[in-house]
Amino acid sequence: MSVTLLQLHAHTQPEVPLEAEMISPATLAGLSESGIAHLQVLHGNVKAQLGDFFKVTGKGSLDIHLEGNLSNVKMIGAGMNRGRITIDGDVGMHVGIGMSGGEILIKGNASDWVGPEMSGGRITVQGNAGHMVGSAFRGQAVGIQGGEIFIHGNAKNEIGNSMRRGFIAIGGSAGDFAGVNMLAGTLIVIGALGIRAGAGMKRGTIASFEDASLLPSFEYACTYHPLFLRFYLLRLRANGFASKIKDQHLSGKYKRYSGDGIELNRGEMLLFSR
Amino acid sequence: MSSELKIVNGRLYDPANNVDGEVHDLCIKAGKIVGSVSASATRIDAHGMVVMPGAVDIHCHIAGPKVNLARKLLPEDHRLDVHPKTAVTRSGTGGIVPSTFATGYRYATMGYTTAMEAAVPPITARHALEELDDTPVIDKGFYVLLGNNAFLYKLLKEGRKTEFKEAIAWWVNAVHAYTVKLVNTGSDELWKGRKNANITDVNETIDHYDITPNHVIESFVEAAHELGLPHPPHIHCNNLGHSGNVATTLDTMKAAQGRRVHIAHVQFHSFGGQLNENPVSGVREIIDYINAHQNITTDVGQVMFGKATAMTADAPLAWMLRNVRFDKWVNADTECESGCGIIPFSYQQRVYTHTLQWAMGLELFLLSEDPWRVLLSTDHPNGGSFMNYPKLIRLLMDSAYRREALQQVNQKALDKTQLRDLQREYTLNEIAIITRAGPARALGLANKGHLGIGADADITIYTEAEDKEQMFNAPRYVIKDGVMVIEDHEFATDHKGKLLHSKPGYNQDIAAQIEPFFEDYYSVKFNNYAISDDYLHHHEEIPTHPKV
Amino acid sequence: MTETMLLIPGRSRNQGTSLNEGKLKDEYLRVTSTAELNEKDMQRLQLNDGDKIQLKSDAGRTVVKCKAKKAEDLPSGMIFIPYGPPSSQLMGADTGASGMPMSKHLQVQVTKLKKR
Amino acid sequence: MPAATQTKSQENKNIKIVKDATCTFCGCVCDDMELTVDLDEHRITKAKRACVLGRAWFYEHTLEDRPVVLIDGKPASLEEGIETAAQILVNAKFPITYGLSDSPCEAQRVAVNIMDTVNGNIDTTTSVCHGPSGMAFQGVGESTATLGEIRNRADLVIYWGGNPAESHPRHFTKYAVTPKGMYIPNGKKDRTVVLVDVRKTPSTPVADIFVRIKPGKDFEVLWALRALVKGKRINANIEAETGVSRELLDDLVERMKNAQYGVLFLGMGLTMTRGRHFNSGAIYSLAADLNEYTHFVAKPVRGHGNVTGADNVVSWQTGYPFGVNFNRGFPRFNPGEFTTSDVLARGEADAAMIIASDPAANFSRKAIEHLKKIPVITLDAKETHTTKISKVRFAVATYGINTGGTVYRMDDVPISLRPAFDSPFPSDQEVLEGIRVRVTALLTGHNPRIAA
Repeated sequence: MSVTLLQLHAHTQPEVPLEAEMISPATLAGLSESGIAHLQVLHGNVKAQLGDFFKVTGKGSLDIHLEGNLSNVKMIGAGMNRGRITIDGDVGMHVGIGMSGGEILIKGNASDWVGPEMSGGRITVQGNAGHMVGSAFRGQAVGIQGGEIFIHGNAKNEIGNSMRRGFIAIGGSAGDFAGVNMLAGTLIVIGALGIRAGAGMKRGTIASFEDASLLPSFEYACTYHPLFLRFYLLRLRANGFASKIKDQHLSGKYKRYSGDGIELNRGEMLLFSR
Repeated sequence: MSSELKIVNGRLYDPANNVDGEVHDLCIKAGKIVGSVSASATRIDAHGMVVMPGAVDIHCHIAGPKVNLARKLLPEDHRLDVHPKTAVTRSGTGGIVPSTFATGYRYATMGYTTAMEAAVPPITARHALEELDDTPVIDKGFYVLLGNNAFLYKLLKEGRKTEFKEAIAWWVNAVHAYTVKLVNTGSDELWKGRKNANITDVNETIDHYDITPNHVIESFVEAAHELGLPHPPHIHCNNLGHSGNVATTLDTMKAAQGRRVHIAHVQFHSFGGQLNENPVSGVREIIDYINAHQNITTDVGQVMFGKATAMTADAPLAWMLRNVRFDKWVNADTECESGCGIIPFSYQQRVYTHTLQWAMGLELFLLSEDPWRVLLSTDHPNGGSFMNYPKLIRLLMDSAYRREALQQVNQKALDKTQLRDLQREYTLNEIAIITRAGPARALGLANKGHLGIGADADITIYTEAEDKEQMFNAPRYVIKDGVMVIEDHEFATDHKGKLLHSKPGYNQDIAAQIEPFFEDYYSVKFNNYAISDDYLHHHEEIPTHPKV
Repeated sequence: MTETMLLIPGRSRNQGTSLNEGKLKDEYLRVTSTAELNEKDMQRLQLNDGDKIQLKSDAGRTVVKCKAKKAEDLPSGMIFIPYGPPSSQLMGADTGASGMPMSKHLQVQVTKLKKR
Repeated sequence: MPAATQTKSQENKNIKIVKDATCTFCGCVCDDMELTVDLDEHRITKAKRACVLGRAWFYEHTLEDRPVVLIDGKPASLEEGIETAAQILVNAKFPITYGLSDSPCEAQRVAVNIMDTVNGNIDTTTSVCHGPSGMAFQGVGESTATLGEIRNRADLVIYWGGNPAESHPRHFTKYAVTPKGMYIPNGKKDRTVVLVDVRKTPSTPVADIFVRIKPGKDFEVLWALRALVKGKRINANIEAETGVSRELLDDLVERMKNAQYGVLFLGMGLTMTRGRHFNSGAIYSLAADLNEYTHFVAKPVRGHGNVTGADNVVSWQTGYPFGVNFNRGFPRFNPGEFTTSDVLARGEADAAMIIASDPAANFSRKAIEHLKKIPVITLDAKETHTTKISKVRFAVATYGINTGGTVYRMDDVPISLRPAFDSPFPSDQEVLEGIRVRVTALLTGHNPRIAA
């Protein structure tokens, strides 16, 4: 298996959304340069070829590098189970959908539905992300089942909707209903939480460095130093969040609220109090 | 393709005409089976293949308001099972509650050419008719829910038997139904009117009406008999799923007093044991009674492991399940006529009750002495999808396969059944009976379920294979109304089947007695209630045989 | 003078009836470009019935006439306007992955416009 | 049964009386209209039992003198219109269809067929009406009932975030508040009516209890009610936060638990505000919770005459209620991705067929700006902001007045329409069927629209 870099450089903007779920190391592995350029993509409702939109350099590789504005390209890294995708620019919806391993690095902003149905691996977004980061699709009782999603900027509504396992971190602020219907797992929002965080959560942890107004069914328990949180924060420090995580956050005290009282009440909301 | 077809060299299974695997040619002209065709007829060489009438599903839930609520409820399930369009067929979604197009096409790809929707409230029957018109290939009809009807109860309370019969006939005509359906008789009033209560005994009095479910059932059986409906009252007994409901089911069968009656998904009504304790199999008592009583037909309502969806006019049942399994739950009350409950479900081998139900269904099949009266169904999607039929057929035909399956399930539950001791294997002829000839006869469909002269040319041709699941999963050819819809396993054309309905005769004066009740208690005008013939589209009236 | 208020677009009887005459007819345009304010808010902003105000949100701006409502019916700081093209101008495009733009409870800056 | 009779008036005019006609203006779909039709003037002169909105609906839909088809503003034949529309749809890479809530189901079925054929995207006005309630339904389900059941049994009626007196004037009088029912012999006297809103409206007087909550606090109040129904503790600052006192909340909880048959009607004050589908979900969950104690149902008060039919048709044909995409040759559903407001605002759609709705007036500015850039086909009985910007404009007959068909009331009860008088304009079903036949012909053989 080759480990040389495969480069995809966007030379033509799609007129309508481009669905390119085959841009994933395992799928492209072993394919030649022209083989990759001839892969079928869906341009709106019309079959097209990857080469119509990307200049392909190199052959199938575990290390894929994409360049250009991909904000209208959907499902990059679908079902990815190993290797690495680096996106030098913005990316469209459903990046890393169904991902079980490997790593996706987005140097720009991501659209809605980052890592839906994810079970492993890591997605890092250095800019902002849209709605539904690591969330369940409508009707699904269970969201992501594992893996890590790190957003350095802000993320919008319903982060980690119904997540069962995994670790989601937001460097900036969160939209409404962060961790809604959470079943388990950890969500850390370094900036401000939006309204109605943790609504309907059964288990799991939502932590924030800023204070937040909580739903009437969340109840103050105590102020303490949650040891386990330190390990998650150290992990974030080691992954590009160093400037945002001060020592006081590692050693300080957090207000603990339990909720959602309407559900099992086994979830916890940790708000930094110093 | 010429409208004439000739199928040669195939081994025919046509139990209604005592043809059991003999090689005969079959001639088809203008949608019917005929004695001979011209030399120009298209020939199908069925050498080494099994030829059967198209299969008939006597009890499933495929169209109408409750089915559509379940469709809306399950986007996550549709997402996992898409149904792409082809050059000749429409797209859709599958899963446990498929879209209308997917439903019709998927029945066809298993060799089914007729299916009956088993429960539609009259006030929303227009909806069912519209969906059935969008359900391709198969012929179809529906049973109208009248067993909790407020006006009919009023007539029974007042002892007006004649008007009761006339009103039933009026309703069947007004909505273009096939026959009448009774579900958990008497329960609606308690469910809606007494804070979600339920009927527990067919001899208890129904609130406000001074009548018992038993009396209601008797009266329907008698009225349907006199009206000569092609299929008798189709009854979902009380106490479904409750330990010890065997007694209720026997009472219900006895209420028929020897007259024709169909007991729906009887597996769900064959529970022994004590109420509120773990159930045990009560199949022996039930099947002995059915074997001994020619007036009774039944479909098994086999449970298959995997996804299911409880979808029923029995609202208290869905509520009971909701408290077992806290999932999204739907309840839908229909004024003066019905209730409805929906809850996604899944049957698992490790769960005692689930295995018990699976085993009870197989017991019913294997202890049945008359395949003509104990028919194949999963009560789709309640016991599992109709897509499980081929697997179920293999379980019945292949005892070695069945023994393997027995290893995978909850043994404590198996201990409460006789299934381990049952070695019987169904023959192809018996399968043809429980999936074709039997349901057609029980439904009074003279032109279906057989391959005799004059029969509808609804025909399935299978490549014979050891693995019966594989065989019944993929017919080589499916012919509907003489049209080759599936050729070499692929759709050759789209096709629209017929609506099957009955029109029992009645005295028109009854309408004048029903109308005032509508003005008082219905939210639609009486004048806008009966459904015009425009909704029949391509249809066939199945004759009634009134007793007078 | 400018104040931030909460705009609630909704249905009204006249909006419904004029809709039937035609959405390009004067009556519909008049109805959908008349906003109701709490009478005390109007006094504070020195507004009289029929005066023009500009409403500005993050998404856009529009000019409508205003009309006084009794304080007990419409709380201070709230504006009601029948649905229509003017209210749509103030509506953001983000649907929060729901398909539904935020169509009610819009933060708007209210500015009185000079008569002429 | 003969529902129409023709007579002569004193002025010797040809008058037709249509009994039990149906009003399709709003989701109440009242089917007890008695219409007097002036056959010479081609207009309805009297609509007995119609509300103020219904009267406007019947009186204002007259026959306007307009060309049946305009292409680029110039009159054209129906055939030319259909051909141009079909060409636009088959040549688009992301064609969308939107609207449909003021068309009968027969037309809606053809519209879905067309989008299936061209691998387009279909959405209805549901997405900007009770679409969020549909999403909530997919999450938690719903305990619900037909309006007649509520008339016959409901002794506790709660309206939340709606103003039926102005949006659905007969909802109170025909279905849920004043009418006598089987177990409600004295009508309103036997019911307790609660209204929850952020402001007083013409609906407020009907309420025995008016609950005014702070704007944007519906979810918090509903969550508090759910907690109290379940016997859980809630924050002491609930009144400060929501404007609703603990005493009032406790009183409501008692009334709900002790009702014989309760109903929660939800309006767009919940679906159109922050929280959207979670607001509707909170109502559905509250109603479900209450079934532990009594019988309780919930029901969205739907807006357009056949928006409920659109939900049903799109669901049975595709498995999803709205926002359905066929780009891949099978239906996909994802609100926010395939809903019209989004595909327009993001500039994704490259052609649009708009049926009986007016996005150019009702959508966000960004969405409208994009709509102006792409070829638009409209089918509408009236001139709208959208017909003004369309490349192909079909003037169609009005359903329920000129044409028949099936509509679904807000409670999923289907009703057949009784047209009052003929129209020279084609029905939207006829136009759509023409387009369907053409796109099918254009795509047959070389079929680039069946994706992998």
